[in-house]
Amino acid sequence: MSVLLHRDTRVVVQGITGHQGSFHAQQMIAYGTRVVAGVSPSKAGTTHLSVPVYASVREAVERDGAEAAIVFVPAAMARDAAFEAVAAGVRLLVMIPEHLPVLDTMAIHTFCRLRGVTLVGPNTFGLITPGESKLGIMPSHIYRPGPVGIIARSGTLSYEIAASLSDAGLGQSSVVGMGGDPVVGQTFTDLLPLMEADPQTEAVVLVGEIGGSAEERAAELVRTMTKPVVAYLAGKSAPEGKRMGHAGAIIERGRGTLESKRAALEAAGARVCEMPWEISAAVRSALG
Amino acid sequence: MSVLLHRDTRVVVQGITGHQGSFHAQQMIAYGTRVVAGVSPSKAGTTHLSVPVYASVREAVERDGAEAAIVFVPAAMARDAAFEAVAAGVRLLVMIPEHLPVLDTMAIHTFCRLRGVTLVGPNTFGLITPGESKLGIMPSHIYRPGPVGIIARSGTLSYEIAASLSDAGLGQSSVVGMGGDPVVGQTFTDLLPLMEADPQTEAVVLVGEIGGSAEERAAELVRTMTKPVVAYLAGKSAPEGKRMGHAGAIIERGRGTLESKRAALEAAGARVCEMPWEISAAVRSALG
Amino acid sequence: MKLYEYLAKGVLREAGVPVPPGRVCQTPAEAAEAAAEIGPVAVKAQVLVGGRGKAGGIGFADTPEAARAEARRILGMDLKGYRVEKVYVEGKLATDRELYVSVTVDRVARELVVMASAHGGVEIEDVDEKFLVRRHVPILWNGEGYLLREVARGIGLEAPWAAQFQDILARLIGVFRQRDAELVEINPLVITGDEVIAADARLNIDDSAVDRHPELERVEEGTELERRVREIGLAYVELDGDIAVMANGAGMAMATLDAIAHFGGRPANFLDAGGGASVEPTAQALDVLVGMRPRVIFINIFGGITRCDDVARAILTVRETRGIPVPLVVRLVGTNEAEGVALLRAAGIEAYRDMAEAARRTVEESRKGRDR
Amino acid sequence: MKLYEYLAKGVLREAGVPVPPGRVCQTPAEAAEAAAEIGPVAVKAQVLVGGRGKAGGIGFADTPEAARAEARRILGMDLKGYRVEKVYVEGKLATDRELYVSVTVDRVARELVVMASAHGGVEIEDVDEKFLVRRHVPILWNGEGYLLREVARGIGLEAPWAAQFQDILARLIGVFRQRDAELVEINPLVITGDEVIAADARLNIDDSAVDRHPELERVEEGTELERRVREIGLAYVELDGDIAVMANGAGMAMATLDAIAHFGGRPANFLDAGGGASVEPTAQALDVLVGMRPRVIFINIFGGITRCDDVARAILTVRETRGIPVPLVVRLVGTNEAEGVALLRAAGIEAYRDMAEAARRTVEESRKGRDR
Repeated sequence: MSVLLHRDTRVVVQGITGHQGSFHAQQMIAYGTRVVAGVSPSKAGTTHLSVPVYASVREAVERDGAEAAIVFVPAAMARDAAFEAVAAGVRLLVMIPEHLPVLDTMAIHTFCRLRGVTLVGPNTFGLITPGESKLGIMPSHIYRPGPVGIIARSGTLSYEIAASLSDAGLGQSSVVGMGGDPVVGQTFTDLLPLMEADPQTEAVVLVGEIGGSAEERAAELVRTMTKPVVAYLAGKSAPEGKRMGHAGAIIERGRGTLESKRAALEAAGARVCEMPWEISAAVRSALG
Repeated sequence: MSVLLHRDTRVVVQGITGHQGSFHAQQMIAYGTRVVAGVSPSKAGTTHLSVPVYASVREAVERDGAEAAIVFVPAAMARDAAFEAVAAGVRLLVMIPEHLPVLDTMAIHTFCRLRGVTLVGPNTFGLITPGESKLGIMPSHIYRPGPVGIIARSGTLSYEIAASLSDAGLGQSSVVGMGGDPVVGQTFTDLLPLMEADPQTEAVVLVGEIGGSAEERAAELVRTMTKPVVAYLAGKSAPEGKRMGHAGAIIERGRGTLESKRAALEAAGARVCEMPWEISAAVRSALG
Repeated sequence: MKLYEYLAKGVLREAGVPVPPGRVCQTPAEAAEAAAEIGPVAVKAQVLVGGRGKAGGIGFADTPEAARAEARRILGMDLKGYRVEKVYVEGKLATDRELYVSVTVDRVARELVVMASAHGGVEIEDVDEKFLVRRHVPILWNGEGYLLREVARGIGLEAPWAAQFQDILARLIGVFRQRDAELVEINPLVITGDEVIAADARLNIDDSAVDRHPELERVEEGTELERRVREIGLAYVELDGDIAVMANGAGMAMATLDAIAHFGGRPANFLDAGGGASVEPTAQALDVLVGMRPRVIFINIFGGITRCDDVARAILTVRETRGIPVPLVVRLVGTNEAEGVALLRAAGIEAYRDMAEAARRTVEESRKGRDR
Repeated sequence: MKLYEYLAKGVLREAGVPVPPGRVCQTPAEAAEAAAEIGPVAVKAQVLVGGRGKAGGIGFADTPEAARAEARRILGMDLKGYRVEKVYVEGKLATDRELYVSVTVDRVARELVVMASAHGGVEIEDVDEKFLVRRHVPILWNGEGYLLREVARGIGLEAPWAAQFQDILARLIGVFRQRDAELVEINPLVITGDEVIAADARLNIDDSAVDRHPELERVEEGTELERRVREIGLAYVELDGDIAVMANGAGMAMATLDAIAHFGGRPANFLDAGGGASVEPTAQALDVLVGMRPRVIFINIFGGITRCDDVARAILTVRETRGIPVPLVVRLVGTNEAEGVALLRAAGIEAYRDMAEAARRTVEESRKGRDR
């Protein structure tokens, strides 16, 4: 089992003939992801990486039964691509692009809600069900199937942690990237219940950071969960009012501090690690 | 049992001090509806019909736990009133006004969907759970509690039919007015499953009319239902291209004809009566 | 509210949709002048019904004199019951291909829907479904290109027309939303050389939204009687029978017509006196019916909010003031039924309780009338 | 992108929000001229930080001469690290009451949220929650009055101010949406007599949306170094320590700072070299770090998409071209780790595998540097 993404999930890659799209589509196919089609209006009718390239997502849905779309187009075209995928009827939409205007993300999010589509991202590394399928830009080799679910705001930091878990013999059930933007489709609060319900998952690692209140909200849920939650929160040394790489990683007017997040999670019973390299031992001990 | 409306449903009346709002609020209270508050910005702070009058729906929700709102304001203010009720957190919204621009109704409908609110109307007579509560402008005395669910596009015609059922000893479980507009919140398709699931309901009467394809859509569901469905469809003599009183009752370019609706419902196993006075016998015979 | 072609095209032109140059004219002389300015023209009857072309309502003219002659022929002609008062004199288009495109409301999806076809120039109901492309316009749609591309591709358009078509489609959706339309239709949308241009246009405005569009010219529709009754605030449709009908509520009024037809009668009108009508409007409505000089008048009331005694009073008022010189059949049940029935009986009018019986009796009376 | 007050007010004025008359001035003479035109004025330092008033960045002047003096005092002053280059000379308001109102994004609800308070004039973080009214703006909100009324009532406004406040609020939401803002704030929104008017204004534009707003004047923010690094396309924040840091990915870069602090060191910067950076930008980034003249440079790479051999090559390039005159600690794991480590080792640089060990070593090196 796993959340959101399975070995049979049929995927269409939007922007498959672009530099980034092509590279990652190839990586996904190599990992076992069932990529059934790509979209690239200017290359419609050709074949790329052995899959058909269409002018629209609709064709991929109608002809090849695509259920999930992953978007690799420039930020300026991302809203159009997202609306296209949702209107065409996919159930899962992964938005890789960074630098989407927040109002665009809000519109995409709302359209997804109206059509019952699960939005992951934007500005996410995607999600992976180790050993089954990946839908994103994460390095494939660091993951192992196993009992730990990971939900992360940050890509590379989650890779660091996933790799350390794998090294410690702790594989992963599902790893989902929330995305580094202030407004994203799936947050801890949306994903924790899926992890709680997933029979394969035995413990959950949250990789949070400064900015917003996603971790404080998560704490409310952690309180009710039966599975142990271990967290690492980045940005303790970040000054107020500065964006730390992610558009969403900013302490504004005293809100979004690490202290607030740590306190909420600890009060809810999560184990909050001081440093990323402490995670695997904490998970090991939580699993008993 | 009943659908959507129960004796305990806490109701706020928007426009309670207006001519129509005041009259019908009084009728509702007399029927037993749990009217907990009214809204009328210019009369805020007063008491009307023994309930508090507020400036906003939010106050009625926060102070008196209102869960349902019924709107009696002029069409030009209806969108504002509807948005107010939905934003304030009611779960059921009944829109009595006629002559709402269709684009306004579409916006209200979408906002309701996003917030999980059940919209009835606009241009509806409302809904009633005989013997428990009414939320609308229907005459109270014609209904009796019983086994027949009624879903109607038209008010007075449904009164005629409800009265004839009551006269024949066939009471009603729930009577819901879809509304006479082209776009409405609840259609046959939304309501039939509720009737099917309601243990009190043993048979369903559909009161349809020309225009649109709500009856054809309903037929698809009728096919799957375990409870008998009896229908009367008005407008057999209506000419093409003319609005017959309801904004939604119009045959446009060959679409929305009675023949199409009758054929679909009959093919799905519904009994379609030729004249309204045949309904009660048909229901009696359907109930066996 | 339906707009005349020339008004619809004015709105489209303002919205940036390419339309040919044109002028609305009320006399042959004006038409000649317009043609002198424009060059070869089409002279088109301005009426609110489709199928003008087949009915002879469109002519072509290469010279001002020919335009004058065409205008003379068309102005004043009767097109499907409508007298032509104006013609639109418009630059003639060299047509390579005719497309169809429209925006309307999908009641089921509660969204706007775009329909398009590569086979334009005929009425949409005659276009085979398989040549029609349908795409919903999400309420959150704000110009995203996917929708426009899908429609253009769906009807097989390529460069250089696809981009123009997409631009036009986006503008049509904009017009629909900004003007509270219920139909925006361009048929045909013409390809002429490298250009895409609207040869004909329909723009119907949502009646419920007309009041918030003071910028739109008002167009009166329907017969004079229909307009007069609507001004009282009642829903009224003229039919071609001899039984005048009044009922309360749209559904009841439709069912009343159906009941009359059921017994072999022919209704003269649809009239919804309102679900909660009081004495005054009911009397006004009845007054209209009397003025129609039908063979019989049938009043069918289920008193819910409407009170039967109010209806009875309205009937008696009209009888006393202007008189009711034709047979009157009244069916009266519901709220305050006893009072209403008593009032009528005191005045010598017998009311029915049963709708079927009343309708049957009405039809019998109409036959008697015919025999007289 | 934060706009200066005078730019923010220009946008608000254009949107129909009442603001006092004002002129932006770069010299005392201009300020005197502006005051001569306007009358009694406030002379306000134009800087992108809050709390100007307390820091002496605002003065008042009843005469042109006084305005000149105030401008002379304020221009060139240092306000929280920013040199004042411009003052805004603006009509002085007689203030009866000070309100607060803002529009921002609620990340959790994924909606805009309005905040308002009857206790304006102080920083919003200092306003007690119980005096704050918060209302979400649904994405489908299109001017519906309920929202405006609820906010006005929530802060206790009555006629004649309530209607003006509601109008202003609607316009602020409009500005937010039309300009892709991330914050629109008026603090204080002043009541003076019967009027409601914006005395101060903040307008921050979503950095991701600035490109689609060519109509807005560009405002550069941050230190010179920050601007220069951002121009390379990298996320960079200047800090006050002595350890220069580079990592790939925002989360890794933050965690790297935290690790340094954990071992008692003080990072000099945040630098995210990107999640999939190649040789060239990595070399550019390293070049910047060398130029900062830190005590140590710490490079912390988890090679996912980033290839360790690329990072090694970037390091060697910089060392060969401009030289790296300070101790360098490299932690390198992940994709192509072996090649990367071998390349560095061949050049005499030992790479760490373990982040903790590398961070500890970095901090030790920085202490050594201090002892030197």
